[in-house]
Amino acid sequence: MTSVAATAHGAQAHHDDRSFVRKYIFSTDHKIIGIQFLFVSLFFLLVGGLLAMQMRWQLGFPGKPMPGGGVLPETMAPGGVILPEYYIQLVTMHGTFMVFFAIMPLLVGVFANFLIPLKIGTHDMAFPRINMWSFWTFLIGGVVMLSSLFVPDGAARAGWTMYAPLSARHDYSGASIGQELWSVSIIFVGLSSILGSLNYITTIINNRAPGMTWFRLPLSVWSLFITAILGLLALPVLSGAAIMLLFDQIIGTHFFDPAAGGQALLWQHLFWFFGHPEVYILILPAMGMVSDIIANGSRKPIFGYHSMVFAIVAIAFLGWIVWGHHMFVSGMNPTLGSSFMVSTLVIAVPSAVKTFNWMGTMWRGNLRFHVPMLHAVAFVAMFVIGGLSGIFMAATPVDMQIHDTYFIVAHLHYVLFGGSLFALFGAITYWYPKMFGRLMSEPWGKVHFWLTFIFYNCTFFPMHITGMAGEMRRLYDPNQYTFLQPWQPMRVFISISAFLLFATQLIFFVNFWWSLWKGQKAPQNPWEDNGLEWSLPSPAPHGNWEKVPTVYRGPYEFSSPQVAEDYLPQYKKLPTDREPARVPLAGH
Amino acid sequence: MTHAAATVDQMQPPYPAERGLDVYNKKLGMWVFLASEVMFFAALIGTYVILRFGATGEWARPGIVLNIKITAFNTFLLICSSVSMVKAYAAIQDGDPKKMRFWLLMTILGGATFVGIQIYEYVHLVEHGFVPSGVREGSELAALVANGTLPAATMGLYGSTFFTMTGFHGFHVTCGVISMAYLYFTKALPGKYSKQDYGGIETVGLYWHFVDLVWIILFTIVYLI
Amino acid sequence: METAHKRPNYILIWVYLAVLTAAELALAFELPISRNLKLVLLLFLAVWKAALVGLFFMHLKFERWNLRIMAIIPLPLAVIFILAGMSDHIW
Amino acid sequence: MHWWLPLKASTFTGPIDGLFLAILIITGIAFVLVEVGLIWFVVKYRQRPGRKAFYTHGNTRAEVIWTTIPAVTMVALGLVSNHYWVQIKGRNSIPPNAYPIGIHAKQFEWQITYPGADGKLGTGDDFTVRNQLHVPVGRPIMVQLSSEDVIHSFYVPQFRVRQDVVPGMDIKAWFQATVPGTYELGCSQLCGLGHYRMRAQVFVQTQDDYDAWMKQAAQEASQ
Repeated sequence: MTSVAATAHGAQAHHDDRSFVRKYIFSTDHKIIGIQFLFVSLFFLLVGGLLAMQMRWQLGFPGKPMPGGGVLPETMAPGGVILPEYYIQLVTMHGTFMVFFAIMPLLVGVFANFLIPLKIGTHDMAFPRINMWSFWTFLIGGVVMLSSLFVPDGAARAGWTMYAPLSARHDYSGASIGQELWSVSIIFVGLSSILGSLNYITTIINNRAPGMTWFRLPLSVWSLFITAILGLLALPVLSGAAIMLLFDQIIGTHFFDPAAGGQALLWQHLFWFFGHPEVYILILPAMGMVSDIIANGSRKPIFGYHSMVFAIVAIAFLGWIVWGHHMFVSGMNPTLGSSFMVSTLVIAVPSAVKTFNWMGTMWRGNLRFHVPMLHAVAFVAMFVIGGLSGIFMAATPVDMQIHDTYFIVAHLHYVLFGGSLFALFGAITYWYPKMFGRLMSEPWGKVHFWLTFIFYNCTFFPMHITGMAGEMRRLYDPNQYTFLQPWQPMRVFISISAFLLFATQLIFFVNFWWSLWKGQKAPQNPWEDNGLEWSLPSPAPHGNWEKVPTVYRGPYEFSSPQVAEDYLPQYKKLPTDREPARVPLAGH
Repeated sequence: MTHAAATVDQMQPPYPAERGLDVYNKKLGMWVFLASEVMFFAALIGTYVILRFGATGEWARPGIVLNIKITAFNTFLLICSSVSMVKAYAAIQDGDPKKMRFWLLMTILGGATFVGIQIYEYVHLVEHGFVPSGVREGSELAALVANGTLPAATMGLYGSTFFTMTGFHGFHVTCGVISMAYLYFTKALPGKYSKQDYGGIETVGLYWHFVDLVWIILFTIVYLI
Repeated sequence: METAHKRPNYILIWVYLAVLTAAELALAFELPISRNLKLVLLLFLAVWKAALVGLFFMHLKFERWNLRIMAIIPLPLAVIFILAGMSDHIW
Repeated sequence: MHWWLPLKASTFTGPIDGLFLAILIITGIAFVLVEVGLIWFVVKYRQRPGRKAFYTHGNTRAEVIWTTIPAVTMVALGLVSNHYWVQIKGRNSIPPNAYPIGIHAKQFEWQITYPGADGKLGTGDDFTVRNQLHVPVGRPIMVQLSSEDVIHSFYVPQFRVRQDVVPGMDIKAWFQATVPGTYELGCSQLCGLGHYRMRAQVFVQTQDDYDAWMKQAAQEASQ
């Protein structure tokens, strides 16, 4: 312990003598790794958005040259007019970037890394070097995926779900290197997530501060813990599947090629066995962070803390037995469809419990509408739409009509954009001071919020309607179908809203960058919150605490009658509080 | 906590919050990692089971394509190396680093021999015409397919699943051998393990036994069934 | 670092594993029994061997229950996956 | 432009549209409840100086209520849905007297095989037509779906019928058209760069018209 102790208090007291490279590039500090994830995945978010804008151009104005499209090569968009083969690359890469390189790393890579040690009260992750590798493998995966956009015959083009055998055989898809790079990249993503998850799990189990019992953990930590378990067990399945897909592509195996005895549905089983837990990986951390923000904004303890925890656990458990609902019309055994339908409908229950508990938290509160709170309330409002529209497709007969239509696109964007991304905007604004020592601009944050809220709904809500009318997904030009031609004005409306939505996000990016240098200096506890991270100066120093704080109570003691002010930090010792028992760790 | 002092950046709380899992970080981390490894092999083995179960034709009977004798020996070898690993662990628990080094070295040798034999097996199989895409045209095995000893319809799947599963197992064995050799030279030889601090041996041992465990399953379902 | 439990006889486990492997080989290639019975018996032997390795070599038998749970959690998931994938073919 | 689900042109439209409406009502109630509640709370409990929030950690009874109601509703919904699912897609759902039509999907067209005069597939008088699906009205049709290359999906929005066409699998689906007219059959599973133009015309005809068309088409096909 001696050598450790020597550096542990180096944080605040004396200056940090690590070199620039060790400090900011090959850093093992969980906060720096979190911030590295933040910058990289915000970049990929922008890439994913740009791809979506091109898709929307084609859907809104088919056959017209795209402004600025002239820079694209002849094989993609001659004269700026998008070709069908480029369009399906856009579809594929938009989904891939957003799911694997934007939302997932933003939620897990950024906030699991940044928040877990700060919120449970420890100096760093259990395995800091493995944590560093988790970032670098992710970056390799991202660079590989990005490079696939620039190979001669283009990026992968079988949808982000990579349904075989379209993805498995190059003569079917028409792309070769792009498809292979996709598989390679996904293997790296899987590795990165596994390394990250095992770190988060070990850290949360073993390294909590004194007094930080399981049921004093903030819900954000609970949700990140459960998410880590999902990631730990789901990502290896994806990696295994991607490896087999890669083998089909390059060494001639036949796992997914029915022409040589393989099974096309096997890929779907593997993919969705990973993919449904993945859906919860993409929403649970958002739910957790929103719980923290709503309790703070309402100045009230979270309503039904224990049932919130059990709801997270229930969602995670049920998340493993619902994957077949992506395959109701795939030719899967229909009896299996029945059981998947029931488990899928049941998973709505814990989601409903969470929603009502958030409302219960706001009920009789004293609501402060700072920017994170606005996003959190919007999260609840939008997540409800995404959750409820999920019930339509859970009912198997209705799914017959809306499967693979824009109804699904609307649903998943209501959950991933309306849910996860709103939560992320809120969370970034909320913990920005602890990351960078400055506050983001409040007025611009509000402008960004309201414009996003409006244009987001204008973009995605109409998709429910065209989806009901039967507009299929991933169509290069829906006007091929007579029954879809009358909907063209709606597509134009959606496209224009989408452009405005994208433009609005630039406000966020500018605010983010501007505040890095010019933002108002943040006090130690700008939101008057209870978490352990707010006991540190902003930005949090290397090594966090010289001596980890002791925890005396749960994280949501707002408006407690015990104190005059309306918050009571976990680390604040009242005269009535007793020191937690010190339990020596056996076997050390 | 002594073994936690490996890197300067690795800082632990002075005492734990409550009894976590009552195991030190490395060991817990290894178990968590093994859980994800179970899922990885579940994907590969599950694929094999589902493909074989759903195959339209008969599957090749065991013992025709694959050399059972040499693999049975290899299985035995891996079991032996598991025992030698656990002997090394027991030795250091008793505070006998010399004995620990001996058993660790035996384990490394056993593992390396396993990999060597597997490479030999692969070379042989490919010479006979068994490749990941099935059976090579004009090879010895192609003749067996032609005369009906081997089913033509499922040989492609047989090759795909066989090479993927055993290949990834072999990759895991190789990783194990490398990490054990690394620990042998950087920790065991300089005498860094003691009765009080043997976390590295126990952790790498867990990994090694897991690899052995996977092979036990693979040997049965790939070679014998 | 101390182990509270009594140390198992590792050599005995090794003998068990070797004998069970021999039994598997004999079962697979020598015994004239139906294929389905063979399948069940071979799987049983494999699980037995795997359990021996897990319980004694990885000393799961002597760990706290919550570490055992961590080791067991992935197994039902794997079984669910395989059964669902197989059920496609008994349609 | 039809601002709802598409025209009802098969027997599946009744249960599917009914179920859709039922779910819309259930989710609509939940939606209004939550959104109105949120807005109300946002306005009523907005921060005012000198006020402290009500200090509570929850209410077990309220939580039991709002766990039980969704649970019961969801299970009931599951049972009702399953009842129709079994009729539409279940193992034994295809009526024994269904008229067989073979549909072979390939990048990027539908090859539709008609059973000819004897009403049976796999006999000598079968004939194949590209991208034109003719079906008699008021009679259960069984489509036998197969694929040449990748996964396609058989989708006629007005019939509310959708079934993926998976290579290596012989999948049977059925429907019964109720309204004569012309519809479109689309591929709804990404199948490659020509996915968007993989469409076929669907003609629902009276039995007489259908028989007449088949006679003529069979003749053309044999030439």
